[in-house]
Amino acid sequence: DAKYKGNYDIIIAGGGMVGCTLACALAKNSLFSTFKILLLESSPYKQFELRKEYSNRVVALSQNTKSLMSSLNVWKHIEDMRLQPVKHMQVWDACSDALISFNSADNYNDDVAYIVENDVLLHAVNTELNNTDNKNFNIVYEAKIADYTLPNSEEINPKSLVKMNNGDTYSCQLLIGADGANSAVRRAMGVQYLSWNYDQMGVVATLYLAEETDNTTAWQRWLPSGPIAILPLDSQRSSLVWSTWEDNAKRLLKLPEEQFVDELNDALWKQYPRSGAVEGCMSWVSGCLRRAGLPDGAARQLPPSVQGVASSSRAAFPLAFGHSTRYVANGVALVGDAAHRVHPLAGQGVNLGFGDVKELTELLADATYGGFDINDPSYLQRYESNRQRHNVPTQLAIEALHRLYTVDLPPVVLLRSVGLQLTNALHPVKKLLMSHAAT
Amino acid sequence: VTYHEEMQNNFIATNIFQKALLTCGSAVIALLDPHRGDMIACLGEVTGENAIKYMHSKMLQTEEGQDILKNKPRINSKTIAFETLSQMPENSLGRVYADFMKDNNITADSRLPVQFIADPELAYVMQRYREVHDLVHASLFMKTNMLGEVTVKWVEGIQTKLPMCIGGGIWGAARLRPKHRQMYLKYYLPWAIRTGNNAKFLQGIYFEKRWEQDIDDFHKEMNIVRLLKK
Amino acid sequence: HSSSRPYWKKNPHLDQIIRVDHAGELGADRIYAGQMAVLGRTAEGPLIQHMWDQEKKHREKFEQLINEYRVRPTVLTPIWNVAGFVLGAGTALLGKEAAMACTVAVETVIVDHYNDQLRTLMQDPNVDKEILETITRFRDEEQEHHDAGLQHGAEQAPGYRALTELIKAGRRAAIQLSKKI
Amino acid sequence: RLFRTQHRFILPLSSVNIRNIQGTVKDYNHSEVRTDIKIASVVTENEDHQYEQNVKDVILERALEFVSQTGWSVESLSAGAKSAGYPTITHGLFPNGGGDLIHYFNIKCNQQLAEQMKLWPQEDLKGGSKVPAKFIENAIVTRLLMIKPYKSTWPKAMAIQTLPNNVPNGLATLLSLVDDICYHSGDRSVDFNWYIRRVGLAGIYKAAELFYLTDNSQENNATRSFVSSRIRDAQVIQGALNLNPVTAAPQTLTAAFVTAKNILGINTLK
Amino acid sequence: ANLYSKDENHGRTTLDSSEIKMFSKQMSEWWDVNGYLKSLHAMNKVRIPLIRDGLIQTSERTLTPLQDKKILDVGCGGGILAEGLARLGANVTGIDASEDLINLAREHSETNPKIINNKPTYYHCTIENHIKTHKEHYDAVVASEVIEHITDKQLFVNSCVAATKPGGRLFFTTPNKTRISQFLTIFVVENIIKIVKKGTHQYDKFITPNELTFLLERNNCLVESIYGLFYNPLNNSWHFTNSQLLLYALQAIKLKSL
Amino acid sequence: NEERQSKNQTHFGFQTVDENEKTKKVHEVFETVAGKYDLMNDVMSFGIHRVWKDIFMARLAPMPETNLLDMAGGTGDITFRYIKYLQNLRSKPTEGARSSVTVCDINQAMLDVGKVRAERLGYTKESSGVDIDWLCADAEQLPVADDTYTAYTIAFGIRNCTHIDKVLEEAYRVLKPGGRFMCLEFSQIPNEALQWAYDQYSFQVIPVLGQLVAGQWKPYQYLVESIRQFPNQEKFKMMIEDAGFRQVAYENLTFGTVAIHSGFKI
Repeated sequence: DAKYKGNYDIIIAGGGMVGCTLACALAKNSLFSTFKILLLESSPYKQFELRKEYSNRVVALSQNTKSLMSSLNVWKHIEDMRLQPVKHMQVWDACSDALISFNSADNYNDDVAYIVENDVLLHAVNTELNNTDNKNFNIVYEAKIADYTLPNSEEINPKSLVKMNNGDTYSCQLLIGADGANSAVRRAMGVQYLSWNYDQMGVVATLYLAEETDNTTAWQRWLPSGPIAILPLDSQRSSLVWSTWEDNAKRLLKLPEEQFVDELNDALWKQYPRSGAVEGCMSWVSGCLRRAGLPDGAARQLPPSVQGVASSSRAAFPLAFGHSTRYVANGVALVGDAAHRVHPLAGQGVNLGFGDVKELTELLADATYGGFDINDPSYLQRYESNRQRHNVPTQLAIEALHRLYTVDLPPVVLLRSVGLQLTNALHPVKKLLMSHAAT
Repeated sequence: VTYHEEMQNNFIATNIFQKALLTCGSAVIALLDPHRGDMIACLGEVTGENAIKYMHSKMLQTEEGQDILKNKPRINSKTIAFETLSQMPENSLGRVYADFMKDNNITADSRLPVQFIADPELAYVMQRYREVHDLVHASLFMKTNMLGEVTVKWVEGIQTKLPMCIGGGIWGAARLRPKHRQMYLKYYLPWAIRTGNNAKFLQGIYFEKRWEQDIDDFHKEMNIVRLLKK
Repeated sequence: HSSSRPYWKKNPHLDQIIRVDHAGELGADRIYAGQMAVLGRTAEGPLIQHMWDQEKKHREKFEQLINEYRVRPTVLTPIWNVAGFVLGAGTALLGKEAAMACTVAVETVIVDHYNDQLRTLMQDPNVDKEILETITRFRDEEQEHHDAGLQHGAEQAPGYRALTELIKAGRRAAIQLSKKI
Repeated sequence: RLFRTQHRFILPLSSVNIRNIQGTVKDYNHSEVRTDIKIASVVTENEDHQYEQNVKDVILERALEFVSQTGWSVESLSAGAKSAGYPTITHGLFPNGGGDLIHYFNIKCNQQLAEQMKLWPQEDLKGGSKVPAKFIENAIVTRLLMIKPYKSTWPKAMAIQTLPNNVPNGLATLLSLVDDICYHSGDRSVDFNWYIRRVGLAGIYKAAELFYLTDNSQENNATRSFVSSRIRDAQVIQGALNLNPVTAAPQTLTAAFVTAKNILGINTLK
Repeated sequence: ANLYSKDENHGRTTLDSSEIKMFSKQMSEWWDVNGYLKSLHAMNKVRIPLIRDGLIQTSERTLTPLQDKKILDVGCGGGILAEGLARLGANVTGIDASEDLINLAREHSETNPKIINNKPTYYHCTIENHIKTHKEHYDAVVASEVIEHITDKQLFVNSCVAATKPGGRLFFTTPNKTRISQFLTIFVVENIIKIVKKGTHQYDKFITPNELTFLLERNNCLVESIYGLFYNPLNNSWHFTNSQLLLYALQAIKLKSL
Repeated sequence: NEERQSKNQTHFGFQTVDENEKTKKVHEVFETVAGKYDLMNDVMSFGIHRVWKDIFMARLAPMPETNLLDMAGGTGDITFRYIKYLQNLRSKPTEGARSSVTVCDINQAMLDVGKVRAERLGYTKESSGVDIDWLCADAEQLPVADDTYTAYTIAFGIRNCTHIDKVLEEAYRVLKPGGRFMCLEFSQIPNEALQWAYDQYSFQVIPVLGQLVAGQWKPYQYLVESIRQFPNQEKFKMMIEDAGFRQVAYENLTFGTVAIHSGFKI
């Protein structure tokens, strides 16, 4: 009938960073040049122009994501606009001053991470998307999706149907859900989504530093109420990501700017009450490390002090844990936040998503190059296994860190501080951590 | 009341374990405290099983012995008329016995009943041995002091083979005072051994029938030579 | 009636009955969850789902009874949770028939157990009628499950006899344990 | 001698009970157990038991008055029996001596607390915290204040309670106290939480009891603050485990099972 | 012309009449991906990439990498492998001794939409007859899961090599002749998890990698590589392993004639 | 043993004798045994009977103003412990709160032994602060008014009484309300293996010991047999309850060789 808008090989629901990047990866791959691919984006198309002040939503991209982006030569566009490399990262515990620092020197001096604003990244990917010469690829903006009808698990060549609010329906061999944490595709799949919220919110804002420095260090301090992170934007400005209890976050939003700034500096500098036992233990451990000739975490840089906050750049978003037990179903796959959601304390959320994109594109390419259907079950299963093998441990680790750092009872503080000291001292362990985070 | 009923009345059944326990217990107590006559009696009964059978067979050999076993006469204050005995002629057996009882002021009753022997015949033999023991003392003119007791034990031990008698003989000798021991070794022991071997089986003598017999005649008949101290 | 009877005056008889039945229903609920996890989307899915919903109602009823009579629940709840799930999923992995055999075995034990309880409850003249009626109704529903299991080829399961005996023994042990602690 | 009237000498309660002993003439050397009159005697059994219990309670109640002079001991019991009209030897009714007196005192206080708690309003759990802190705090402090009259002798009483023959009674009264508080504070948990909450509460109560003995601030608000801070600690710990494993068990179990299958690579699309 | 004449090979034939009858019986379920031969279908996931990478060594990927490559699938059965290779653009010829299977293959290739313009050609004949007309004709000869059903292995290998162009490649996949493979591929697979019909494989007809290498080297071929193969029944997937104890895939190249 | 049902026969050890003959026999037994009583007690129980009696008194835990009737207490074992216990009590007896003890036994010989011993140990009225008097009477008919005593103890005596239930009723009669009845007696060992060992010891060894120590085999034979004849703990408890006592409880000592039964007249 008229509403049927034709059959596509791949439909990507959700045009966020991950959705667009996946679309770009597929469109640019010569193998898929003959495949009809459709990207459905709910928000309207808007012309992007780079404004002087920074947006408060930023993301920390890992080396791996950089290599993915450069393979899609999206990285060039980002570099044309703006990004800030992070050469040094310092994480320390407010309750005990135990510290761990990552610097590019230990990692074949590639940068530890890159701070990029979400809009910049999105725009870069879109520019790359729009000037592909692939005629079979098109995007529909303001696509309000009504519902999905997915094939049952027995069908041999499954077909999914996507129905829009305005009645248009599309069908496709492979439907990819990149539509964020409460993904409609995931609900249609009917898989079990294990999730609980952290009663915490992430307060974000753009900050003006007191003095101009070559701002390439990311700071993160564990407060009893949650971690506060200062990510460098440029020589005078940094971006704030402060995860704290819900009521505290709401209070911070409503504070007048000076009080907010004082509170901010307070969070970075205030000495929290220290328990004698923990101190004693820590100094003993650092003594041993010194004797063993290992870095004992004493050398530390002082965090910047904040002078002001960009007006109206303060916002907060709820934090939650989410894990979809199945990433795939017959003819359907989930990528990015639709499949997993983590606490921002390690800045890993979006990197996991880009890892999904990389894996999925590779596997789809293998399937096609091997002459198999795009929705071949064995390749989808392999995608799910490989990604869960990487994502689930990362999620559990981040969850454990979160729980460890919300309890300020002395024994727990002692445990995590000594742990931090030891990981900081043992170089191989630190490298392992960085490499795992980078993939 | 016949011996059987009396015997049954006193009889206490004991199994081997109890017999063993009794033997050791009574032996120990008898050694520690010789005045415990019941212990000595008990030891005798419990250990003397075969010896009593031997005595029983010896008594059966003589006609007089058979009479004793048949009538089962008892020697106690009721069956022995002490007065009649003491009026007996000077040298008669009865008179000797009566004088012996008077000198050591013992009565015929102080003998304990036999408790641990099941077979009534053998129980009587044991009972008879106990009751006759004083008569043997009297007839052999042996006093009831340790020396006399040991000597009679030797005579009886040789004749009846009762382990208790032999034990008593050995143990008693060890406790003799030096003076007595010296006489014992020189005269009494050899005499006892000689008498024990030569004399007739004393247990088989029906004393009750011989009260009137002259003592010397009795000795001759029984081939007993009286021990005269030099 | 919210009973505020001091802890040790309660009728230990009733106390044990509610505790062991709650443990039993919890175990059954987890077994079906395990079976659903494996055979959820197969032909048997709806049947298992139906049986599972009934078990859920049973469990809620006993939880309500626990609160009403202030009974101490068995300390082994976490263990029955895991054991039930593993048993359900384990047998389901062995195949549809094995899952049905497991259901049959479990239900026979529960039905016998309920019958025993009904017998003992009948003797006690002043027993609570509501509990008597609940247990009888549950016993009938469990009997249904048992028959349903049989119809769906429980007997064809590989090593049916051994499997059912093993599960029965396990269940009885569980019942004894939950009675005490 | 078939019918015997059971004499009641001090009549704490009015009913005179005829305890009829049926059954054939007692032949004491036969060992048959009296099964025939089991059911019938169950009823009389309870009355009997009740009567004896009343007598004991009267003596115990009287004995409490003497605790201040002679402590939780046999002497107090004996004096109590005497004041209740029984000879001094009747303290023998209580094999554990002082232990039984303490046990009686605990039961009495627990019952009083239960009565009071019924009247307290249910605390509505606003905000995230799932633990009705205020209610529990009041309950513990009220219960501790009941010890006030015997505060001087209470350390000795606690020592007596640790004797092996008194431990079961002590545990029973502690568990019933904690069970009452949890029940009336609205806890309706039916799984392992039941144990976690009660054990936690028991810990807090015992700690508070020891603290109370040393606290002599006027109307003991030091104890009150001690109790509230301990409850807050419990909340923090529970907060950290906010998804405490027990309630989420069914959910996490299935999820873990499926995720494990995926990671092991034996996942199928079915 | 009747390609089916026996006498030239003086009575020797790779035809095994009992095997033929058995295969045709399975014809109906042959193409059910999740049905009876799901393990064979799943094998495509490993053997097609193996053949593809064996034949072309380019990094640049296209949809039809095997464009205008002539491939012979010996013992193609219902054409599972043949159609898979055809999808990659190869000019596939499938031969099988069972006429029913060949008809089934022809019939199925009509229905498969993905190879409409590149349907494989099927002949009902044995390899030794086929080389009469197609001597040194093919860039690649594939004998997947075939040789363990053949009695006269030497003739079979000679014929296969004969059909290959010099410089062309030969691919073999077959169970290894070890006790473990006997236990697993015959006993477990056929009796316990019952995914292969009873009697499909006989242990004495299995061939070890060394024997196969020896046969090939006798025919002027060089064995380039041997990979172990492992089948995971739980999720019906094949994997390359370095232990060749169960099944193995062998790739050889026909040397240019001297 | 059915023939016991004829004219009221009773058991005397394993022999069955006429009732009145039993009392004569018991009398006779005690006469012979009295002399060697303590020595034999020690030998038979390796001295443990002293511990049993100490525990017995500790359980009674008499307080001042207690007047005790020590039944079958001829040799005074219990009475002397009672007096010692009262003397050790910290609290001085307030004026007018004097305790008393009446030693009662059916056997005058035992009483005499007790009196002699009392003098020797210095337990007289004046020195010990406890009024002591001696009474020779049968436990089944006590020449005593109702409600006179606050405590009634009987140690190793009730076994030799012909009508145990009569003794219990008498005890109930003479006790004041709230008064306590306590009995220390040989009993059955619940555990089979121990019971077998105890039997061997009792039947094989004790009579021999009797013979060796006291020169008497038969009385100790009787002693051991009467222990077996005595009802076990559970049955004896029921008998005490039937007599009207309440809160009746028993406690096994040395695995049940001996049991303490206690009951209250409330």
